[in-house]
Amino acid sequence: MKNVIIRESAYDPWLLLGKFQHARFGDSAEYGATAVFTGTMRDFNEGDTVRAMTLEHYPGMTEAQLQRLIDEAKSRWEVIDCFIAHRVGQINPAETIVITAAWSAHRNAAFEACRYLIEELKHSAPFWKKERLADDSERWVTQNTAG
Amino acid sequence: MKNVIIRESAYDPWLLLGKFQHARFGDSAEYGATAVFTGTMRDFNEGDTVRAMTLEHYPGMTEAQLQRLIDEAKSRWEVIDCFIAHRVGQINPAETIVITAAWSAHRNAAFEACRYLIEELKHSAPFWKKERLADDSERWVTQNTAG
Amino acid sequence: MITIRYFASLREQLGKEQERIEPAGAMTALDAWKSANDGRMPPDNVLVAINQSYASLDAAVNAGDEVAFFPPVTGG
Amino acid sequence: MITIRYFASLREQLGKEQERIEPAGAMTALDAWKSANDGRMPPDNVLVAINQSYASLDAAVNAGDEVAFFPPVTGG
Repeated sequence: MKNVIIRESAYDPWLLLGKFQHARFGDSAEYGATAVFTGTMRDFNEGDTVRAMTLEHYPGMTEAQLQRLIDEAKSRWEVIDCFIAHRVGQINPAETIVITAAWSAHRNAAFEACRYLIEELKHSAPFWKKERLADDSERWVTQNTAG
Repeated sequence: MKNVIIRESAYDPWLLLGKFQHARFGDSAEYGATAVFTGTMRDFNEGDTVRAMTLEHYPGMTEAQLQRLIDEAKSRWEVIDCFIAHRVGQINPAETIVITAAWSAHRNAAFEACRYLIEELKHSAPFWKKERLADDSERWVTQNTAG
Repeated sequence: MITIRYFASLREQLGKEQERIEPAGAMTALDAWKSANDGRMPPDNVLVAINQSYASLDAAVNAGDEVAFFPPVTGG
Repeated sequence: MITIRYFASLREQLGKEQERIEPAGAMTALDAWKSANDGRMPPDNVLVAINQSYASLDAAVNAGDEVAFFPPVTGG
């Protein structure tokens, strides 16, 4: 199973994580710590109700850039493997947008790598959000929140 | 579904997380960030092969102490809810020992709370590990690793 | 009566899991330990809980309380 | 030929998604933009990728390259 998944349809983040972990590690007991972040679409942003969202990306560069982040995380911390999944296309509130996950022997490396992946993804992965508001008007999100 | 679960049998951490999240939030879009840590039993510790482990706990105090940690996390960070699951009894390598999770509007609070829960759990929750080694001898784990 | 409980390696070393003692006037957790263990001192790193909340060795214990002694915790 | 791609709000503002230009001698990404956009400057916050890796506006582009221009990213 690939370390980077770009999905056009809704997914259950926990099923996807379980599937990756099982495919990657089976019954291996080499990792002791797993850190996971999931980002979920809220129905509220900058004071407005958001009905839906369209996520545009740069196919090809997206996958390459996310793989670069995983390679960098592995070089910085003692992580065994990482996983990133990201939605694109039409997204509704309460649907999962992003997963970042890291498996390591020890928890500090797992936490650091997981956090690094989501922070760097928000900073450098070529995704763009367009929100549809209550009155059906649309607007591009112009910057990500600091955290 | 309870925020604190003590389990005597093996569980799939991702199924349990999905179950809790569904029961707690349904299709609500109030949270935007979820941070999760899982700790898995390794087959190696302090230079020795570990065949199995017995996890003893203090029934009643365990649940109370974990609930205190959740209450404290909620008072320190803007988290909507938290979840902790912990195995007790006989455990085999590659089985999940612990889950800590936090749901928040924003990612920093989720990460901080999730990390706080696992660090404090290791520091203060009344669990004790006894390892069974390759030659079937047993030994109590005397201290937790720093991270 | 005061209920005293021991856990993990401490339970194994002492060879007992639970016992009851009569409170003797104003008692601390340390007094309860000593009363139940022939006047000996507990291990240096012992942890104490009174009624399932952490407490210190010099905290007061009263009739009906559950006092627990255990080694450093190693969960997670 | 050099392929130029535009994404997100920049794509909408320019009303174009992709075009091709002939390389004119030694060109930078900025030269490619100006050549495709009547000599105008790109927005201050524009991001540039050459062959799907981030690059600066003064990085060289050559025949066969794919140059992309886009606004600050907002994924995650």
